[in-house]
Amino acid sequence: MSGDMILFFILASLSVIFSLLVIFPRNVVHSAMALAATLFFVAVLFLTLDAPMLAILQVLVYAGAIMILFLFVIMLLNPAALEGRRIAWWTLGSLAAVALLLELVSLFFYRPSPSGQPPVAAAFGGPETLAQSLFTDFALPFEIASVLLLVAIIGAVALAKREG
Amino acid sequence: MAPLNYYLVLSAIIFAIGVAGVVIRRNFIVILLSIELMLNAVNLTFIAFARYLGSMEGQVIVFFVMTVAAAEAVVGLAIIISIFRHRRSLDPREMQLLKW
Amino acid sequence: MMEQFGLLRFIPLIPLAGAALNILFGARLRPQFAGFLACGAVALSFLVSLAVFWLLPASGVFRDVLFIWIDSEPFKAQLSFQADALTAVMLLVITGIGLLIHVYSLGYMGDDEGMTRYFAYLNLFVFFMSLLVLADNLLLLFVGWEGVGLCSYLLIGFWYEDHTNTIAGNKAFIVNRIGDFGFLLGVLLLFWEMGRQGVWTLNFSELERAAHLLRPESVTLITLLFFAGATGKSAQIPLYVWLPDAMQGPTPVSALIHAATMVTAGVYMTARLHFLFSLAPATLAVIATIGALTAFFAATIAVAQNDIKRVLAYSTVSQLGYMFLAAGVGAFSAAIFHLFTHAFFKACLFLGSGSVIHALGGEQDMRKMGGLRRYLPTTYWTYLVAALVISGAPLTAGFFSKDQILWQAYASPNGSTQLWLLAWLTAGLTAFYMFRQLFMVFHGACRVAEPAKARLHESPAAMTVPLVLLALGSIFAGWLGTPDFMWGSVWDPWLQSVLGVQEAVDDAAPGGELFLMALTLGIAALGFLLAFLLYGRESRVAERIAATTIYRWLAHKYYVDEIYDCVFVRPFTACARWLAQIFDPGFIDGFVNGVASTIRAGSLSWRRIQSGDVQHYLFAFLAGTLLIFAYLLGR
Amino acid sequence: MIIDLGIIAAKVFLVLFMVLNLAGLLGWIERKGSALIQDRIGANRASVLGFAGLGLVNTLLADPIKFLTKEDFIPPQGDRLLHTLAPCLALFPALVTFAVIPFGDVLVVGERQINLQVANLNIGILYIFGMASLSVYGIVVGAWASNNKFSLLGGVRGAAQMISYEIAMGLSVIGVIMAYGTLELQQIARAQGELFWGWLPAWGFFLQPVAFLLFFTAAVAETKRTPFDLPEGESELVAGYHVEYSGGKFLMFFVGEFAEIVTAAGLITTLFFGGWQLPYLMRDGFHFPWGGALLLPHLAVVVLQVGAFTIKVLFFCWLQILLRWSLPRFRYDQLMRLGWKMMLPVALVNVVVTAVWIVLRQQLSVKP
Repeated sequence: MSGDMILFFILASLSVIFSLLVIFPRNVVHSAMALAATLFFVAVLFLTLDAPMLAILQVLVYAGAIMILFLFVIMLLNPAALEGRRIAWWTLGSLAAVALLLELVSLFFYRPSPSGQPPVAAAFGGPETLAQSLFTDFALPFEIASVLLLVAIIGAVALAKREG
Repeated sequence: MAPLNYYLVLSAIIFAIGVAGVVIRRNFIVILLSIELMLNAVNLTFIAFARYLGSMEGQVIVFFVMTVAAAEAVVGLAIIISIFRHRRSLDPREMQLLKW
Repeated sequence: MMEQFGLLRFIPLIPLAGAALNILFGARLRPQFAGFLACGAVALSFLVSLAVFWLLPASGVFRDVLFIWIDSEPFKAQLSFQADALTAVMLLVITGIGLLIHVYSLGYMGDDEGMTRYFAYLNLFVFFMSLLVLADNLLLLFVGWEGVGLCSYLLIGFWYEDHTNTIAGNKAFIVNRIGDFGFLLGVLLLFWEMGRQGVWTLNFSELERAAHLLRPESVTLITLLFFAGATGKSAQIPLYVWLPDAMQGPTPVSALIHAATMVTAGVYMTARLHFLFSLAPATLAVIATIGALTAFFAATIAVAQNDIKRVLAYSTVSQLGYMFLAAGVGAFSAAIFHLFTHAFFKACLFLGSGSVIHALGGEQDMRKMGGLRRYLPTTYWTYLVAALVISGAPLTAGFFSKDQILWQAYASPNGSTQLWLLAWLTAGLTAFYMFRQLFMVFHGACRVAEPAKARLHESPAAMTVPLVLLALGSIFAGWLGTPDFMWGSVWDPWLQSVLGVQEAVDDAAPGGELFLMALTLGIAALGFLLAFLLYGRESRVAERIAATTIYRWLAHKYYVDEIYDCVFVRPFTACARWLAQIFDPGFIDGFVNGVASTIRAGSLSWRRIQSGDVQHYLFAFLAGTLLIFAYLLGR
Repeated sequence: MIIDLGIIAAKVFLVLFMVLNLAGLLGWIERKGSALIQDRIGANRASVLGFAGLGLVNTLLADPIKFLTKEDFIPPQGDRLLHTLAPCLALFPALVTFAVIPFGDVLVVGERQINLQVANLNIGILYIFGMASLSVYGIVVGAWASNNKFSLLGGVRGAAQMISYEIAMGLSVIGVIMAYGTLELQQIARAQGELFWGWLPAWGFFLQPVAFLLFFTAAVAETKRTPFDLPEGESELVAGYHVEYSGGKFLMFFVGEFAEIVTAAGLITTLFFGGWQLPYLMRDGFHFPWGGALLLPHLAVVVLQVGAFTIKVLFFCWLQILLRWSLPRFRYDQLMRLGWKMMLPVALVNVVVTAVWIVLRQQLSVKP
């Protein structure tokens, strides 16, 4: 087993463990922290897939901004009451999720998977190549995305503002 | 190098965990967190395919998914705040006005 | 020979900017300033038009492409302007006469509250009208065509507090819609027929090149539809009824829109598309007949009207009939020539009547006027000149242009004696009703009521100067197109590049034309004499005539409005009422409500499934996804 | 292979050693500096074996002993796990950020070229921002885990403040990135060795003065020090987010803050003041604009470079301490207004102006 594979398995098992830690704890802050950790490990996985720019963006945007926003809101609301857990509902939901997982996996193995990665240019996944795509072929979606963010800002302010 | 399917299976696992979280947890914030989890699983798939196809499109899509996720989180949290202000609760079962 | 000429766009755009400024900021400007702004815009436009006229080479075309408007292969329409000889003439009329009337309006509307609105509309009209004549394709022309209709509607109903004005505006708009519908159908049919020949275009020059490809019967249908549009806009039988009512608007508007420019759009369009009309002899015959009939018919009505502006309105209809008669016999150049001269003298007449109305504080009934020449000398003299011109006094513009039409009606290959006869009789009637009006208004005893009489005054210089200029123009404009036995015409060669060479009038010596001229002069003189005898001095004959049945018929305009009301309007409203009060609530609502209540009954039991818990929905969604995946995998 | 690993380990060790020691040193400098400014004597009580004369050495020894021997207190209702995790989360980003800051040009030893930088990432600046954005966790988590309303308020304040100023900071750096056309810090440092008009060093400060002011302000705000110390704000929140911390964990917060100061100073130096560049010092020695040259051996050049970098960093550390003891604290609404309504627009304008300048320069093809 090569070093790459070992690295992959370590990262994969860490991400799965922390993903599970997102949905199980009763404490919302623990969930959020677990998600932040998952995001961080997924970012490292991005690095192994030659996507350094997106790995950094993942840390910067997801872990650094979105998750902080979550924590911020959790602290602001400080929800006290803990939810009840009905066994039947949990079992049903978990079974459905497992079924989904099995179906997805069998879908992936429906056809043989390509083994090994094709060689890519050194700059693949770097800021230049990403920017090249974004500002040429995807210029319009890029602009629309900026409008979307603006709309989200205004929407959030309008929603969260106290009346009167 | 790990084969493509490994990454796909990993993202399927994370996605399924996210789905389970959305369905079983009775807490808006955790539901939102689980949605982020699902989005991330999909991002991982995109990036893996981008790597194996040697094309930047997958990464570009992930960029846009991040944008959308940011917008979604912001608006979702704003909705949660305003709901919490009215109901003092984060339980989705308390919000059942839209029925019948 | 096409030449790019970037100034062209400024002719419509400057008035548009003026209108926009007045609409947007008018409320904050002093009303006087709004007027000056509008005048300045049109003056600039006029200067540009002069430049275009001056620089335009003999048989050249100026083009100015702004941008591609519609790009849908294989069809492409540009927002582009073109100016050839015909357009140049029209531009001069629109901006030149328009400028004079703008200036006149400064005096006429000086104390009106809605001045900024008025000038904004007026500028907007100049914009649309110049767009209409500058358009290089039918679509753009149609934009202008509808735009001027809109401005006409806005200005007829300008004093909207008075309900009759808005009714008149509506009438103009609706009647025009009928014609426009025909016009639009014509455009579509032309587009389709051309497309079937593989030429997807509405551009004039390209159409002209491809016109010979069309089948004869489709050309006839297309041109008839176009002419239907022209009858609406240019007030021909059967759609002329809106024009007399349009006199509800301010008088300068009547002069500009409903006499000099907009109503001539139909004539312009006919001339612009002459290459199509020339291919359809049947349509030409229809046009000539309708033109002659309209000319005569409207003139007879004008004889018995007592409203000073209505006389002029019917006169306008009658003169437009002349123009269509000319177009109908293939003498497009003569039609445009009459359009040109008519713009001068009819504008002059309208503005003169406006001056009278202004002096009398809004009175329009000629029976309450009389003897005004002492109080309004300038108005009187210009009015007299214009009346002489329209009646065809020798060596004036009306004389030349009308005789050209009469001569063509008689002698051109498409003409006939009957057409000439109608036109000839109309010439007599024209002289009669014009001088009847002149005598009733300016001569005889003063019948003005006392309080108004004390305030009688000549109008301010802003109004009289345009009057004088227009009167001078009325006299001299005609010298551009004298018959061959004088110094000939500079007009026809000028338009030749656009309208083609006039077909030579065969088997006619100059003597024939001279003879016809004499006949026309004769009947005009007869009309004048009759008017003098009946109205020019104290006499009781007029009252006795007024009591006759035929006079009553004429005064009521042959009851055409009432007939239209009975035949079209009433059945239509009855039908609409039935639909609204019986069919819609009973049948349609019954059906819709029935469907709704059936579904409602069915859904009462099923709606419990909607628990309101978003996670139940999510679970259902997940289950569905699982099933679909399972199906896909199992396949 | 082994040697390469060894060199990397040596660089990591060197940087960590320098940063941590400088952080500790700054603790003493701060006390002495504040005493200087407030006209008093300051930290002079620590004595080793009754000998109090060597203030610096004594304090450096005494401080850790004091901290490490104190009780490590966790509030009873607090979250044990997160309470312990928080200081690590606070210290970690401050330490790893320095990895991409170059402290010298290439050192040539025999055949081997050693880049004087721990990791030469081609997205160096973004890496710094990514790590810096993680430093919020320490505050937020620590504040929440303490189960104390003062610390929670401090944490909320801190999170909002850091996110707000991160935006202005990022936008201000975009101007620099555009000016130099790279995200690599080593390249940025190298580009600053050029000269304008033959005599003025092409430092970022001269190219992007507005960006420097914005970046410096934002950096001070990021370190949460006066005048931006609202999250701590002794007079309002006792000690803010670390009010429930003591002993070694507090020390980690403390050192983390000073490490952030050092990192900020390093970044400012690298982005705006030439990094390891010394004016007119080329690879083979000094070349003065007024003619004349002073050729130096390679090792001397490298030493000069590292020395220049160190002195610049120390200067900016000192400047931040000076600021802290000179300025009064903002009010929270003023802080937010400054961040969102002043710095953000100015930074945006700076980006646009820089873009216009670059386009103009390309059009006119004039250097620079």
